[in-house]
Amino acid sequence: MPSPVPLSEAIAAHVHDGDTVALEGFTHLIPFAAAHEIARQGRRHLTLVRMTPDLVYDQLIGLGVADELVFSYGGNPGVGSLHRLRDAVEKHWPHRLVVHEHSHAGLANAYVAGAARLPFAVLRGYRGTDLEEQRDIISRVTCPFTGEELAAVKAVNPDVTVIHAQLADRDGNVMLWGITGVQREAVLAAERAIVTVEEVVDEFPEHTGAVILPNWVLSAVSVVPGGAWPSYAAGYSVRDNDFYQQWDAISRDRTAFLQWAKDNGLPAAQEEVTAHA
Amino acid sequence: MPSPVPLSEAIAAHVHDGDTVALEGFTHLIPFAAAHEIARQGRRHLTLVRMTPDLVYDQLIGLGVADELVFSYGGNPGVGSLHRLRDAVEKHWPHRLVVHEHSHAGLANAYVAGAARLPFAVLRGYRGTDLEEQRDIISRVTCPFTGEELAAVKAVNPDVTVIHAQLADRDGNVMLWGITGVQREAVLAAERAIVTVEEVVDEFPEHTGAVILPNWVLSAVSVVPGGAWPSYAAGYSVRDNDFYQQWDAISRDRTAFLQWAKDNGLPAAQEEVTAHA
Amino acid sequence: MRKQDTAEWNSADMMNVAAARELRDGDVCLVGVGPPNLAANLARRTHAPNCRLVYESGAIDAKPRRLPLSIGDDDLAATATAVVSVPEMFNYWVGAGRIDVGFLGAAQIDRFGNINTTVIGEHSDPKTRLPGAGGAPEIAAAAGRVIVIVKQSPRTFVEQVDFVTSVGYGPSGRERQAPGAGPTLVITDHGVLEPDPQTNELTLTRLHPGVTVEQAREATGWPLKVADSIKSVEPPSEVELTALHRLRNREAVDA
Amino acid sequence: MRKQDTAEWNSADMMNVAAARELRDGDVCLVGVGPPNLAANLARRTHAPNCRLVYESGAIDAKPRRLPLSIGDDDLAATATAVVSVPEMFNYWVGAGRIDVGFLGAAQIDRFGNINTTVIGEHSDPKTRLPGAGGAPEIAAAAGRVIVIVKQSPRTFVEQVDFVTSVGYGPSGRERQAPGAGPTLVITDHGVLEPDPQTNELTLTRLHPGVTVEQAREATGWPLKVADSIKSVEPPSEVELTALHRLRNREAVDA
Repeated sequence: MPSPVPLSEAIAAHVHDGDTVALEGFTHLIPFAAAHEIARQGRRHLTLVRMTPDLVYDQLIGLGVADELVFSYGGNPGVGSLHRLRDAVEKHWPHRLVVHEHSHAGLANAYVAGAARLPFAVLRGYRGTDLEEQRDIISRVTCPFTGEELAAVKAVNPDVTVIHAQLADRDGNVMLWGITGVQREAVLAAERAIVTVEEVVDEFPEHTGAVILPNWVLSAVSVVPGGAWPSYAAGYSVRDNDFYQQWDAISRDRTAFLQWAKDNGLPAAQEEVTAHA
Repeated sequence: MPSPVPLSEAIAAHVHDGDTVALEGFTHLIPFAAAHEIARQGRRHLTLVRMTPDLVYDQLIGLGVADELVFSYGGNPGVGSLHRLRDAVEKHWPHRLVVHEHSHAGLANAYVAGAARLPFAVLRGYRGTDLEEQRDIISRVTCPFTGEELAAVKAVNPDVTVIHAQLADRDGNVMLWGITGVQREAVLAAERAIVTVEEVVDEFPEHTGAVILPNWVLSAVSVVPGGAWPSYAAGYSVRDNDFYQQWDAISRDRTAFLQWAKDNGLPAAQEEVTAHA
Repeated sequence: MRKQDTAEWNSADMMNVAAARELRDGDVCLVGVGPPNLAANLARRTHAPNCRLVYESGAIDAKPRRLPLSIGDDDLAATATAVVSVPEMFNYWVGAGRIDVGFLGAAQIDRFGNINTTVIGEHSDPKTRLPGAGGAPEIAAAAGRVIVIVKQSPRTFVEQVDFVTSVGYGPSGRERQAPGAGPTLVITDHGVLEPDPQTNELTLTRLHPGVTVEQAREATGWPLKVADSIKSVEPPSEVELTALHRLRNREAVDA
Repeated sequence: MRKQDTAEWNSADMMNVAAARELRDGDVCLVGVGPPNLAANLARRTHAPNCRLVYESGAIDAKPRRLPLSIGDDDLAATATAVVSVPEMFNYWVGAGRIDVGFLGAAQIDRFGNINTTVIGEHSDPKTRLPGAGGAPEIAAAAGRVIVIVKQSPRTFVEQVDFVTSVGYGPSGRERQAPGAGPTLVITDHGVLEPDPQTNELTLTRLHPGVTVEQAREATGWPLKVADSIKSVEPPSEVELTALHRLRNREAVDA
């Protein structure tokens, strides 16, 4: 049962090359510090799952950590493109990135099915869209009562899910509140789960809308104050909107990106290769 | 948009003869006062839906309000049988009661499908049980990705759902906490929803695990302090376990039951008929 | 009072104590009303203080200070680590296989552990209407192991159940298709039955103090299979009896 | 600066103001990033103070004090009546048809209102990788009515979209199979297009001040159908412009 461990230990123990890894957090509570630790430890060939890749996966993709991406919206919210994601898909830099894409409703329900250990979920959606051509993850089922045809999505069950939360208690139970996104489902869908938290408290406060995860569904808890920066943790920090703006310029250019990686001690797969190949 | 109305008005406006009516609340927050008002107004031919019929439906069934029952566990928790339910099913008193029965997982998911306006839900369950013989409400679907066969339940969409909650605010939004059961789904699955509350407040307090329902998904809110008795409202009352015990004796005997109905101003379909027919 | 009853304890006590002993510290245990509630809370107050109680009302890691009278008691929500909705409980926790041990009761049980809690007689026109399924079918399917607690009698231990509410090992013992191991123990007021490793037929493997194999056979509606080397169950200890009586009296303990 | 721009306002202002005007007081409106966010909050600060803002991040009845910079801003959660999980938002609120008005953007749109926000070129090897679907496919299907906000140009208003991310009225305008009414309005920097009542072909029905039909035709990648009696859109009022500029400057107002 998890008493706090250093983040480096948690990542080393639970995130392996080739794993399917979900880092969740919808704008809020994005586990950036854990993502950087994954990169720092040189993980490769990951399949990354996340509704909104956001800067956190733009960074990992640019660093060459991922071979595949499962996602539903790949923009820099309010700013524009995710340039590293685009470069990987359009120009295969640093290498080719295979994408599997959902709508938000589809990927949210894929996690729901995963959390329930069901092989698929049913939803209203996708009908008539070209997203349906990805038949390995999006299909149809017929209602046995009404004959209506509905969309089906294949369950997502990550090897490991990583989230950031506000609090752990002394027993290693975890609490998050504010916009809680799909974190409950992402944790419960995973084989293993790692949580970074702002702090450890004796007793949880009352928060309407909070999600509490008991310690026995978690593999490791690490105390990482500010672990969501430049995203935010409600009650602890605000979103660093300036960094989200700045990232546009950093990420647009391979050299600038590699310099950013170097400055932050993050090994890049392509750092030895000519930047503007 | 609902500013509080008297309960009698809410029931008169929204509960009609022949309706499918769900009164939800899992041990906690059972809307007894609303149920009694439904009986007082002489509603007939209802299809009653509820996971645990409990005393609240034992009373309505004995009074002759219901023609059909959709449920998943029909006992007096910790005490024994629901004698009025048994008498209706076994001896057709006061008239025959048609039952449609689920497991808890099945009926909970039928509400989930109803809340999502999906025609059915998928779950792990029912396989090999005789409950599957109710093919109009329980069937099977095959996963389009893995070929695995799973249980399917038909959605439940009540004409009206009634719940009891702790609080409404001045705008008619509603908050409940503690054991919240399937109330969120039951309200969202219904065409109309009525909520009785303990009190109206200016602002909701923080409560981890609370469910908040915005006023625009509700048809009426009525202030009925103690409206869950002999069940309870966390923070306001405790369960009247003595009444649950006493009900065993009252309900076991038709004459005693009719006397109880008379004493409480509840018209019984069979009050003119010989009690021990 | 049955033959094995003593001044200190009776067969119901023995049944509850025997059930409690089967819980291991750290087990995630789904608790229903009645004897399971008593057994799980007894375990928590004796040898398995870190046994995790989950109630289908949504309470996860409930630490009730008194024996709860229903599975929806306020004390469960107030002391739980988390309270989730009923759909979430069944989808993400029970159905997903997060329960190590599920307890079930039975109105009828057959030799392959199939259980009826629905009706005696025909479903459409029953002689006796029983409470119905509740959480049992999915607990029976998905819990890591299932412990049935039921008093033994020819009316209850029947050749064929009138209605299959919860599946044990299927009609001939070979049809089980479910993630969990099924009813690994049936604890009665006579002793303990376990499925035969080959055939899944419930086999008497342990006897409570003072009970004979002959009594157990007489209380069974089919020719009861008895293990070659049958074991004796230890009588309830002083500690177990004290904890049990305190629970029944609804005395509070510090959680 | 386009022809119709003035010192007081430009075509982007006009587009946002025109979109805001389409919201009615009391509408439940699902708001995404960018222009929809601006339009919905503008409506709330002008003629539709009781317009209910729902964000796909889970915030229901959000009353942001400043223009949120993302759909996951803390201000949304802090001011919302309720915050629900993302699966619940899509299943119980969007998919269930509880949204009156959904706003969508587009990288490409065709004459039947089908929208591409996924790729330019082939999906497996795209020329331009766009952000993808987000909440759009289900909003397009389930919202009571859909308002598309998009600048008009031949690159955007195309004969055929490279990828159908969100369905309008289907390839020939007759294939729509969805609970909502579909894209009832397409608001551009030139004017407003509405589906023809018979054929569902997007038809120019209103022009913004200073814009000509000819300009609108030139900005459209197919032979644009124009309504017989085309209407003129009222220019932005002083009140609208003031509110718009305050929003853009992220000035706080009392919620």
